Amino acid sequence: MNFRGKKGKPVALLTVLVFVLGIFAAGCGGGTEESSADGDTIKVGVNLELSGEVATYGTGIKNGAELAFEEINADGGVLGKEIEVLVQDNKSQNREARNIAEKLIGEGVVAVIGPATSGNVQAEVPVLTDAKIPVIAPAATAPEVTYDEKTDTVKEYVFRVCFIDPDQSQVMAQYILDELGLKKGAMMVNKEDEYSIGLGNAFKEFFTTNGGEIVAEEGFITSDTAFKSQLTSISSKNPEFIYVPTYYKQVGLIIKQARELGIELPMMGADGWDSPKLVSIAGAESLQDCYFTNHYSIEDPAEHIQSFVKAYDEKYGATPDSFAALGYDAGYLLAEAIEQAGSADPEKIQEALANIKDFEGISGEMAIDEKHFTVKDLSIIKLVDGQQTLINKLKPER
Amino acid sequence: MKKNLPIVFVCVLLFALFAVVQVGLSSGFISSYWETNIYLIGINIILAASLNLINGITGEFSLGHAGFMAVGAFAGGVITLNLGLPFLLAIVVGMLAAALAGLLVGLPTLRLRGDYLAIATLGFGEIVRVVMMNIDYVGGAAGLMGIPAVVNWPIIFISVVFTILLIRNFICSSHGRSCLALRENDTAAQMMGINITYYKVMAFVIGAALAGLAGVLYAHYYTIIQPKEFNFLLTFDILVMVMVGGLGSLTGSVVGAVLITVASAFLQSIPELRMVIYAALLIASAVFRPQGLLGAKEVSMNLLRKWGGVLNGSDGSKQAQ
Amino acid sequence: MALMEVNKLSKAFGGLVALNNFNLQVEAAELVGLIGPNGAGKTTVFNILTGLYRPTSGSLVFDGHDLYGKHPHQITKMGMARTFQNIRLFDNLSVLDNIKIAYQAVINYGLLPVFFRVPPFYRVEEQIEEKSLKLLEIFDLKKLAQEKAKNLPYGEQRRLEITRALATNPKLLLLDEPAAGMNPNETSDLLDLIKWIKDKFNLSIILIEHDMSLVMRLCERVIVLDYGSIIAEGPPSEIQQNPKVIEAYLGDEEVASWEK
Amino acid sequence: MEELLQQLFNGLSLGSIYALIAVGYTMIYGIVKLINFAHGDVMMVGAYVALAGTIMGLGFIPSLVIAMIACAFLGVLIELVAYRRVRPVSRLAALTSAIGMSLFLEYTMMYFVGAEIRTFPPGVLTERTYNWAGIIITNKDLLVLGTTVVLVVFLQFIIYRTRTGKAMRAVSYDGQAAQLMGINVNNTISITFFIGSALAAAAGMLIGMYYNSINPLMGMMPGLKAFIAAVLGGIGSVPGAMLGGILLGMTESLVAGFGGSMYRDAVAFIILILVLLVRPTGLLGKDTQEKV
Repeated sequence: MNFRGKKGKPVALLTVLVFVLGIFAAGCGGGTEESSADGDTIKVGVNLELSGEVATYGTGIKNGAELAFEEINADGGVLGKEIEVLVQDNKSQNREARNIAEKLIGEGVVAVIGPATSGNVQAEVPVLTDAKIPVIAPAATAPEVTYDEKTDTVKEYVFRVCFIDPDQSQVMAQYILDELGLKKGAMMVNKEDEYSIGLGNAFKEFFTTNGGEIVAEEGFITSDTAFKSQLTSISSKNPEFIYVPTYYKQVGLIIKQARELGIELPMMGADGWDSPKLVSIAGAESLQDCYFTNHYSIEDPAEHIQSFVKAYDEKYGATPDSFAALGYDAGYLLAEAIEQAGSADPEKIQEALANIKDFEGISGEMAIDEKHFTVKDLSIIKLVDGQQTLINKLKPER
Repeated sequence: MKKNLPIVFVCVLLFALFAVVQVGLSSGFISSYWETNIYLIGINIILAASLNLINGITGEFSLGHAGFMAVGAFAGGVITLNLGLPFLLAIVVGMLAAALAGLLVGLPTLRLRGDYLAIATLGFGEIVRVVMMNIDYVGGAAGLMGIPAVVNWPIIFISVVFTILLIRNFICSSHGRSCLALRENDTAAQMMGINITYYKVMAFVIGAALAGLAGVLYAHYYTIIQPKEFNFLLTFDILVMVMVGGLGSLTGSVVGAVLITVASAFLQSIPELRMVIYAALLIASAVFRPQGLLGAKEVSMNLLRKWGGVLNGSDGSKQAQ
Repeated sequence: MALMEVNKLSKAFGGLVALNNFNLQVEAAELVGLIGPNGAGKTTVFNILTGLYRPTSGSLVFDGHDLYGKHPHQITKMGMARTFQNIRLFDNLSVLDNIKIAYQAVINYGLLPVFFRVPPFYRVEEQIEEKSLKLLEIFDLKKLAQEKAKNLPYGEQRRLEITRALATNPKLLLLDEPAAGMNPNETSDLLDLIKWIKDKFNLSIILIEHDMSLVMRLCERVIVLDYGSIIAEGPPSEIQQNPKVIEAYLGDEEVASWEK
Repeated sequence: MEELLQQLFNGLSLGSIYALIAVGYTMIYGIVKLINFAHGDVMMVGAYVALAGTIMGLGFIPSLVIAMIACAFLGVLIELVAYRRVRPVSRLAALTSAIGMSLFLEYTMMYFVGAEIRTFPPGVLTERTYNWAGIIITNKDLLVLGTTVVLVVFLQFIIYRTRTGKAMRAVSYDGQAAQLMGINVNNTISITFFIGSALAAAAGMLIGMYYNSINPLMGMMPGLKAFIAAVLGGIGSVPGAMLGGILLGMTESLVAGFGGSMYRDAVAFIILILVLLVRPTGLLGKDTQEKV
């Protein structure tokens, strides 16, 4: 190629040069890549959705994790060192999630907690795996976050606190078939959201192989607010319940609009339902005969759970949702792993995490299996007049 | 008459830039966080320059750039991930696919007047997103995951230089002048024997192909692509770069892309405010300088002389930030 | 055969008939004037001839080509050029680029040389530039070659527009009110210029003009339009005496003064 | 059959929401010839102002009035800041500015109130459901539809029966000529924005109550849909906007109800592109030829 200009015409290349040089210069200050393990504190990165689409999840986890580390530090820290928490916002974008991970590596963290959603965790994993820094995903329920089925490989550096989506679907399908005795279901899935799709697919599989039948399946996208068309269509197929595995923003609208259309069927869902907003959107009177699977229930009388709820309320003046509980558990899980490793070396922490067998968290007793899936109980919660009641705790079969 | 920069000088500067960054990266002097930002700057330069070719040079107004980028990203991802073929082929296919999309959008919508065209292309971008989401072969809503991470500094550097040379060569040719003519006055342009439909489509196709290139690079750097990322806000970001840099100025697009990407990195901790600032910038650049920061001016030797020693001073002044 | 032959041309916008049964023949190297009160349909004729409007009915043959359904750029390449009533230059481009763009209708290259800058590219570019500069020199605009077109004084903008039209190498030139906004001195310069280019470039010209003295001094034949129809046609001396023409113009003036 | 009818009614209620936004949109476009991209976001601001009103314990009507007044002034301010200077220069610069304004409103709101969904306090509007021979419709649907009809009549009256309306039509037809005839073009445009934005605020409150869920980005998609509705009905025509809105709503509802829920937005955009290509004047728009 020839770069022979004829006139005084653009030489934009030069500007590229000037500015990239500028960036380069600005970039020099950033990177001091040394692990903090040898310092006075242990640096832990927190990479969360504090703004954007799913800011509420990130905020819940942040509150939970900060509470946990505060308590841990107040008890004298881990291995005699204080834990220093670096919280960063990834704006609910997976590009940013990755950028943040790189930034945290540069800060010398020994482990990263977060992000909240499976997609954003997956965005940061390659970078952190390269740097051999373990990740604890508090709420990433997609199985592929830790285990790639296609290639049968485990993502060694990724761990999670929560159960996986198929567990939720399985437990709910089992409950519907065995306890409620319903056989004909309909589903409404957010086709833009892998969480919703994953749950929907797994549910359909468990439900149909165990004698149930899905008579109607409808989709929508995140920005939708009008669902009556889909609901009308579902209702014409006469199902006995509707499975709505999606987040409370849509669930609220869907249940409200269903009730407006006179559809009084039971509605089932998953942990994405857990938010006080659900009641304010749908209205308490609409939330009858609704069930969802969750990580824990604030109704649970167990002592450690009630003391957590109390401590959280004292610090933030609110009831902790599932995300807060998972964030809290992620904090303690990491501390436990560092304790067991006897060192804040990231690779030792990774080994310790892989061997966690009986960690007692707010969200239940958990073990981490060979695919880095978490084995734990699920809570089934029923809504009556918008009020949550814990009706069962079930262990999924795997 | 303005003098051109001596070619040797430019080549030396370019090589120096390349080498400095390369050494910085391999020695670990540039942290991986800033490495990402440098790559992002490269990708954004390609996006801004190609959008400027459509919006600034040819005077059409496209809001579908994220859509073209998505087509390139997914086509490229399919080549390397689903089919296991080489990256170079991914670039070729990604660009061709995006060019085809440009042709498909360009042909029917060209009858539309400026602001209608803008909305129609915005609609196109949304349609692309919805369609991608419903194609299981490209992963549906989850998108493609595990695309080989082959993009490195030399690839980004070559792509940026390639893009700028291509657009520059295009502008400084009879075809580029035809595009400028139809921006200035399409009736008169027709009277000069210019087939305006042909040139409008050409601008769309070239712009789209380059956006596709940016998409392929993006896909093979971040390794995960989801349809929902390629939404209107992405086009908006690119539009801000073009407008701040100056509609119609290639140099401006480069400057705009660099400024906005760097600003974005610094404003990371306050994302809402970042959007507020961008929006205010867009309004301000439209209201006070429809021609943008540099206007349609290009950086040439004369301008550089006026700036005097900018090159020498740049390191220090940037470090001060 | 006539260079331009128009038969029974009509154009209606919705219900409004802008042009009705318009006939026109232009011989090689002829200078025809097209006059008439405002809104008589003169510019509509130009817009149809150049392909900007499609006629409702009628036939157009130019230099042996049927013009019906042809795009403006195709018609330009057949050898027709025009200027506009309200000057339409490429305002933000240089004077030289304005001319270069016009030359591209005649000489050009494909797209590949653009990206790969092979020798033919430079050869053609140099050719275009050389010819453009020569033409600018002829019209005394060379010293302004690097100015933006919009920065030129009004008279020079008119001249540049005519120069640009000539650069497309036309056989027939359509001038739409070239003297509008000019003072008597400039008008008389323009008169000389039109005469000169007609001979120098061996052109046929159709001229729309309100300045009657210019029309009468310049044109060999004059066509008068009123309400979209031809009301008179002939040499200038006859037209001046034609009662219908006088009435059309007087009527127009009467209306004009009445409206004020 | 009953299902089809119910789907049509669902479409009618969705469509009247689009129509409600579209009437203000189309009025501004018709007179100012500017795509006020921020219209949907003015609606969002209206919803938040109304929410603030209801939280402070005001009733439905007082909150509505406050929201309308606040947004009317906001609209005038937006025109002054973002459009006045560029309007005469270039339509594209004006559109760019409008896009900027849209995002500015969205993210400024988000900066102050957060991204989280807000809901109206219960009891502002008592909800009722009517069942007519198996077809179910709520009083909210009727309220939205009724408001739209009232607004269409109101706007038609203003535009065709008042002095201000005459000035608006003159400005719409030819701004320069209107100026020469002694019409204050800038004032007329300010009035247009005043009225249009007040209507947007009303739409915002109604839609916020309809879904009982508002957030800073709630104006984005409905704004675009309203624009599509306005184009479909013939941009600039107020009855057209209503017709376009209802047709769009019904189409979407049928598409979503019969298996294509994923393609609902895509179909809307395809309708937009087709209308622009095949009949740019829309269903009720006037035919105009651009002068060369």
